[in-house]
Amino acid sequence: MSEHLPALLVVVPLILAPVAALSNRPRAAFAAAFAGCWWALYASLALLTRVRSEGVISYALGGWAPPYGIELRLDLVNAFVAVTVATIGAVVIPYAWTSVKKEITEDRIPLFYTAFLLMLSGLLGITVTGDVFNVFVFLEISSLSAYSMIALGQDRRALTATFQYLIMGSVGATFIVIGIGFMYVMTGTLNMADLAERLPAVMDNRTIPVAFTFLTVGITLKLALFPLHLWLPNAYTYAPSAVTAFMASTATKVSVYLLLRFFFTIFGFAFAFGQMRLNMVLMPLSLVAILAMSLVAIYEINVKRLLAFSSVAQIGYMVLGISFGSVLGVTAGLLHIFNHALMKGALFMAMGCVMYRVGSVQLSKMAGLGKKMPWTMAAFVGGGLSLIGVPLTVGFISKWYLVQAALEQGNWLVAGLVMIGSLMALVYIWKVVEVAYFQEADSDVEIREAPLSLLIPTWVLVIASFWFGIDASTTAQVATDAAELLLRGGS
Amino acid sequence: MDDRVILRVGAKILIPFIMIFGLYVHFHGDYGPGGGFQAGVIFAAAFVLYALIFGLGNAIQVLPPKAAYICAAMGVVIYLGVGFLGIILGGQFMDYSVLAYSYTGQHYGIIGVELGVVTTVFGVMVALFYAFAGRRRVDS
Amino acid sequence: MTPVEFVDIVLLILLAITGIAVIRTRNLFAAVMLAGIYSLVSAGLFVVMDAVDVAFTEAAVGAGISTVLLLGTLALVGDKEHKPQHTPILPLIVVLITGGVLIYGTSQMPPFGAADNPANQHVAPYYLEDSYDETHVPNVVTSVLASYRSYDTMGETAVVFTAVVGVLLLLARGPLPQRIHHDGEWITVRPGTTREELAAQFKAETEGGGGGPEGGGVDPGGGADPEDRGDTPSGEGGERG
Amino acid sequence: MSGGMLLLVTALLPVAAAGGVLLLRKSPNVREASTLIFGALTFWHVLGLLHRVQEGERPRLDMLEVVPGVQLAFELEPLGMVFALVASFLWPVTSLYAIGYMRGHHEENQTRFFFFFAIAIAGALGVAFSANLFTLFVFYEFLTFCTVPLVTHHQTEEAKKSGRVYLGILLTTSVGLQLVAIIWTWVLAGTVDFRTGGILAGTASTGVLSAILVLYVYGVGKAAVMPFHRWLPAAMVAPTPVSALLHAVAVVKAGVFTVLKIAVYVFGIDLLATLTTTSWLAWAAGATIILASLVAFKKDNLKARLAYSTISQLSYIVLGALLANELGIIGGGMHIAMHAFGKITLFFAAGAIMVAAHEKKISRMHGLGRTMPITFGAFFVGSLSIIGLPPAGGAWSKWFLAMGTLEAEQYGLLAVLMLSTLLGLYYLLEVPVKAFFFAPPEDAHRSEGIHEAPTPSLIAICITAAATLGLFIWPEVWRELMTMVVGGAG
Repeated sequence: MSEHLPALLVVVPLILAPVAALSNRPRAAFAAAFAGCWWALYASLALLTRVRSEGVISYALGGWAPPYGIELRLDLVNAFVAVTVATIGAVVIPYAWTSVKKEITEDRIPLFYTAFLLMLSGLLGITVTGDVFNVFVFLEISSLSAYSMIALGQDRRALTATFQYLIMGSVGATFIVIGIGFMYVMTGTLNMADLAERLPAVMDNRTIPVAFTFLTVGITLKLALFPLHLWLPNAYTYAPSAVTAFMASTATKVSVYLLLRFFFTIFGFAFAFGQMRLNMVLMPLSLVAILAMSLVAIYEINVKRLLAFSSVAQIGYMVLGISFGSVLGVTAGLLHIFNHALMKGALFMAMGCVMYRVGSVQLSKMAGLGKKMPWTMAAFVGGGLSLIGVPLTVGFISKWYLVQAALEQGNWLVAGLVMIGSLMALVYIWKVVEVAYFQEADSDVEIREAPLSLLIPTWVLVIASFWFGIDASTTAQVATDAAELLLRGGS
Repeated sequence: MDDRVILRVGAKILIPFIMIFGLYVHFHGDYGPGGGFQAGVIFAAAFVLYALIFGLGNAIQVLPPKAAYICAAMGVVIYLGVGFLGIILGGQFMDYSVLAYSYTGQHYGIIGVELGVVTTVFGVMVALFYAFAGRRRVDS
Repeated sequence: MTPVEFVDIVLLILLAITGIAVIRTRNLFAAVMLAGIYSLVSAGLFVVMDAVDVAFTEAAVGAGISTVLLLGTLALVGDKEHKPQHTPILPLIVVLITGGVLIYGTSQMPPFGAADNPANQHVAPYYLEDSYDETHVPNVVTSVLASYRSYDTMGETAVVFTAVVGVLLLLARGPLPQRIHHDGEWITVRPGTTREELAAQFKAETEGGGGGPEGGGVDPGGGADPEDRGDTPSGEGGERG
Repeated sequence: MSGGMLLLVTALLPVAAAGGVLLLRKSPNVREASTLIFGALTFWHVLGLLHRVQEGERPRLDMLEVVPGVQLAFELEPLGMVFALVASFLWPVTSLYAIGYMRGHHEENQTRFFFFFAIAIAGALGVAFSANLFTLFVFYEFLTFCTVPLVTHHQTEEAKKSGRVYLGILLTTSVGLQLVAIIWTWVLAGTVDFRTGGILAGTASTGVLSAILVLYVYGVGKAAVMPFHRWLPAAMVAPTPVSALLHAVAVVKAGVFTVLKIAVYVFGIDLLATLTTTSWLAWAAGATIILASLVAFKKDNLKARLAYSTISQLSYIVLGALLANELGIIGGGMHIAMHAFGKITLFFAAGAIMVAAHEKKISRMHGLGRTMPITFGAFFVGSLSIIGLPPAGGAWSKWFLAMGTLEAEQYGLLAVLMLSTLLGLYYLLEVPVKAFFFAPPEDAHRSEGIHEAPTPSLIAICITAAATLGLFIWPEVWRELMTMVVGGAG
C-alpha cells in the first residue's frame, strides 16, 4: 500500500470527485471532500517523511519504466510543496462547510465540493509528477475547477473576474504547452529527468531558449508575478471565502514550484541564470511587485482586495528569493511558499468569518469589530503580524532567510527594499486594526462572533503560523536541503 | 413541424448509422484512428442531432439530463477503477499487466479505460448541450 | 514544390483567411461557422501531417460539437457582437511578438518528419518497435494513449469532467443566483428579480422562520428541466456583472 | 533551582501576573493585590539571580532552535542584571502608584491596562536576559507591540495618531535598520551570540562594520537618538504610570541597554574604538543631548518636558557606549539605573499633580508646592539626580561619563555634558522652584480640596525618591556589576 502513495495521493481525491458529484447531496459530497483532503494530508506527510529518510521516490505508472511511461517523482522539493497544499486543503475543508452553506445556494453545493476535490487533485498532480506534459494536464484540471469555483462568488463581479482569469490562465497554459512542445521536438522526451539529461546537447539551438521564454511567461502568468498579476486581485476578491482561502494559499504556490522545477531541475541553473540571465528579469519585477503592490494594498478599502494585492507582493518575495540563484535565496523562496500559505490562509479565513456575519469585507463595515468579533479579529492580527514579519512568526523566518540571501551577495539595497516592503505591510494591516479596534461600531447592527466551525480552522492556521515561526528548524532544514538539491541540478 | 419531414426522415435514417459508426470508432481504435474520445463525441452527436430535430423535450425523455450527468461522472470512476484494479491485483497504479496473463491484460486494461473515456465524453457532451440549449435566452 | 507542400500551403492560406475573417466579423453566427471551418481545415492539415487520430478528434470536437455548443450559446446571447470598448493595439502587439518569437523558435527546428529528428530518435522508436510485442495493439497511438501514458489520458478525462462540472455549476437551474447578506440574514436572489419581488421574498423568508430558500430536489443536470424555464428573467437583471 | 530555570521562572512571573489580572478582573482589589504580590516575587527572584551573578555565575537557558544555528536562549550577565534589577524593582512600585493613579483619575479599561503592563515587564525582562541578538530582537519587538495598547489606552483620535507614530517609528527603525544589521552580523560572523570581546572583529572591512554600527545605533529606535525620537513624546498620551515605568524605564532602557550590549558584546570595545563612525555617532548622541534639552526648555506641558529630558538623558547612555572605553561603558550602565530612579520619581510627581490638581502645564503650577509639599519635594530630589548633582545617584554616572570623555580625549563631548547639565538645571528645577516660591496665578480657581496625591501613589513616590538619594550613598552594586561587564575584577 505505502509504495503506491505517490499515485494514491493524487488519485484518491480525484476518484472522490465524481463520487461527490454522483452523491448529489451536500452532506455526502462534503464527506467525500473531507475524506479526500485529509487523505491527501496523510499521504503527503507520509511521503515527505519517506523522502527525508530514503531520498527520491520514483513511481512508474502502469509499470512502464520512464521515459516510456509516466513517472511520478518525489524529492524534497515537491514533497514539501505537496504537504503545503494538503495542509491548507485539510484546514479549509471543515471551514468550507459552514461558509459555503451561506454563500452558495444549496443546489450547487455538491458540485462545488466536486470542483474543490478536482482542484486539490489537480494541484497535487502537478506537484508530484515527473513528466512535463502531465504537468499541463493537471494544470488544466486545477485551473478549470478554480474558474468555476470563483464564479460562484456572491457578487456579480465574480463572473467578470472569472472571465479575466479564464483568459489570462488559458494564455498561460497555452504558453506552457508551447514550451513543452518545443522541448519535445528537440529532445524526443517528456520525462523531466530525461529532459534534464538531454537538453544540454541542444541548448545552442534557438528553439530551446524560445521554449524557455514561453515557459517563463506562461508560469509567471500563472503565479501572478507583476505585471502579469492582473487577474488575481479580482479573482481573490469576489470568490467565495473558502475558495479564496484555499486558492490564495495553494494555486500560486504550486506555480512557484513549477518555476523552480523548470528552471533548476530541467533547464539547470547554468542555463537559466547563466545563459538566459533570468535573474535580470525576475529580480526587478519581484521588487516592483513588492513595493508597488504593497502601495496599492495600502489604499485599498476592500479588505479581501487589500489582501489580494498583498498576495501579489508576497509572491514577489518568493520570486525574489529564487532570483538570487543561491541556496539561501531558494531556501527563502521555498520557505515563503509554506509560510505565506499559512498566514494568508489565516487572514482570508478571518475575512470569511467577517463575511459570514457582516456580509461584506469593506473596511467601512468593519468598524468596532474588535469588540464584536474578538476572536476573528485577533486571528486577523495574528496573521497580520506574520505578514509584517514580526519575530516568532513564520513571516519573520522567511524574511530572515531572504535578507540573509541578499546580504550574502552584498546586495544591501535589496535587503533594504525587502524591509520597506514589510513596513508597508505594517501600514495596511494597521489600517484594518485601527478601524476594527479604535472606531466605534454602528450601534444598531447586532453582530455576533463567528461560529466555532469557522473560528477553529482559522485559528489552527494562526497557531501554525506562530508554531512554525517559533520552531522553524524542521521547515528550514527541509527547505535548505531542498534548495541544495535544486541547485545541484539533479532531482 | 410538418415542413421538416425531410429532416425528420433523414435524421431517423442517419442516427442509427451514426451510432454504429461511433461503436466502430470505439472498438476499432486498437487498429486504426479512433478510440473512446472520438467515439464519445460521435455518440453525443447522435443525441444532439436528435434533440435538434425532434426537440429538446423528446430528447430529454430518451436521455434525461441526469443520466448524461451520471455518465460523465461514471466514466471517470470507471477509468480510475481500472487504475485501482492494478494496485489491488498487486501491480502499479494503471498497471494492466496484472489484470490477466501477458498482453491479454493490456487488452483488458485498454478496453476498460476506453470505456471510461467514451462514457465520460459522451455524458459531458450531452450534458453540455443540454445546459446550453436548455437555457432561456436572457435579453436585456 | 511537391504535391504535399502544395496542399500544405493551400490549407495554411485557407487557415489564415478563416482566422482573419473570424476576427473581423461582428456577426457572431458567421464567426461560429467560420470557427467550425477553421477546425475542419486544421483537421485537414493534421491529415497531411499523418496525424490522423488528431485530425479525427479535431473534426469531431472542433468542427462538430463545439460548433453546436457555440450555436446553443448564440441562441442565448444573440448573434451581434458589441463594439469592443478597448483598442486592439495592445493585444495586437502581444500577438505579433508571440508570433515573431514562435517563428524565431521554429526557424532552427529540425525539418518536419525527418527520421533523424531528436523527436524520432528517443522514445518514439521504442513505441514503434516494442509496443506491439508488449501490448498487441496494432495502433501505436492507442497503445501510447491508453497504456504507456494512460495516466495522462486519465487526466484528460478528468479535464473533460471538470469542464462539465464547471458549466453545470454556472448554468444548471438557470442564471446563477446570488446569495446576499441582508440585515444579518443570507438570502438568495435570482437574477432578474425586481425590487418588489425581492422585498416580498425577504419578508416571506424572515417571517417564515428561515429554512432553505432552495426547496426540494437537487438536480445539477436540470438545466433542461422544462419547469425551470418558468423562472423568468426580466427587467433589470441580466447576466452582465 | 538551576540558574537557567530561575531565569525562565523570573521572566514568566509577570506573565503569570497578567493571567492573574485577567482571571481576577471582577474584583479590582484582589486584582491589584495579585499584581503587587507577583511584582514582589519577581523582584525577589531577580535578587536571587543578582547573588549568583555577583558570584561569577552566568545562568543560561537554551529554549529552542528557531532556525538552524539561531537559538532562542537566555543568558544573564552583569549588564542584563543591571537592567533586570531596575525593571523588576520599579514594577511593583509603579503598580502601587498606578493603583492610586488609575482610580483617582477614573480611568476605564483598567484590567486591560494592568494586563498589558505586566506583559510589558515580561518583555523587558526578556530583553535583559537575552543570550543573543535574535532573542533580544524578539523581545524588543514584543515590547513594542504589547505597549501599543497602553499608548492608545484612551482610544481617542489623539491616542490613535500617537499609536501610529509610536508603532511607525519603532518598527521602521527596528525592522528597517536593526534587523538588517542583525542579519548582516549573522552573515558575517556566523553567530548572533553575545560574547565577551565581540563577534564582529575581523569579519569584514572597517567600512562595512562602520555601516553596521550606524544601522544598529539608529536601528534601536527605542534609544531615541534624533531624528528617531518622535515616538517618545507621542507615547506621552498614555496614562502616567505607563509613561513612568515604560517610557522612562522599561521601553527606553531596553533601547539603550541594547546599544550598550551591542557595543560591548557584538563589536567589543576594542573594535569600536577603531571604527570611524563611532565618534561621529557619539557626536550625533551629543547633538541629541543638547537639542532635546533645548526642546525640553520650551515645553510648558510637564510630561512633554520630561519626555524630552528623557530623550536627552538616553543619549548620555548611547554616548557612554560610543566613547568606546571602560569608563564610558561603566558610566552608561550606571546611568541606566540612576536615570531610571530619578526620572520615574519625576513622572510619579507629574502624575500626582495631574490627579490631585488636574494641572498639566508648568506655568499653572505656581504655588502648588505649598499644598503638595511631598510631591514637589520628591520632584526636587528627582531633578537633582537627573541633573547629576549630589546627593542624588545621578552624580555618579555623570562622573564616570565625564571621566570617559576625558579618557577618550573628546573634550567637545565633555563640554556637551556640562552644557546639558546647565540646561537641565534650569528646565527641571524651574518646576519645584515655581511651585514652592511663586504665587498661584490669579485665575486659578483652586478648590480647597486639593491636597496630596492618593496614598498608594504617595508611598510609591516616597520610595523612589528615597531610592534616588540612597543610590548616592550606595552606588557600589551598580559599579561592581558594570566593572564586571568591562572585564574588571569588580
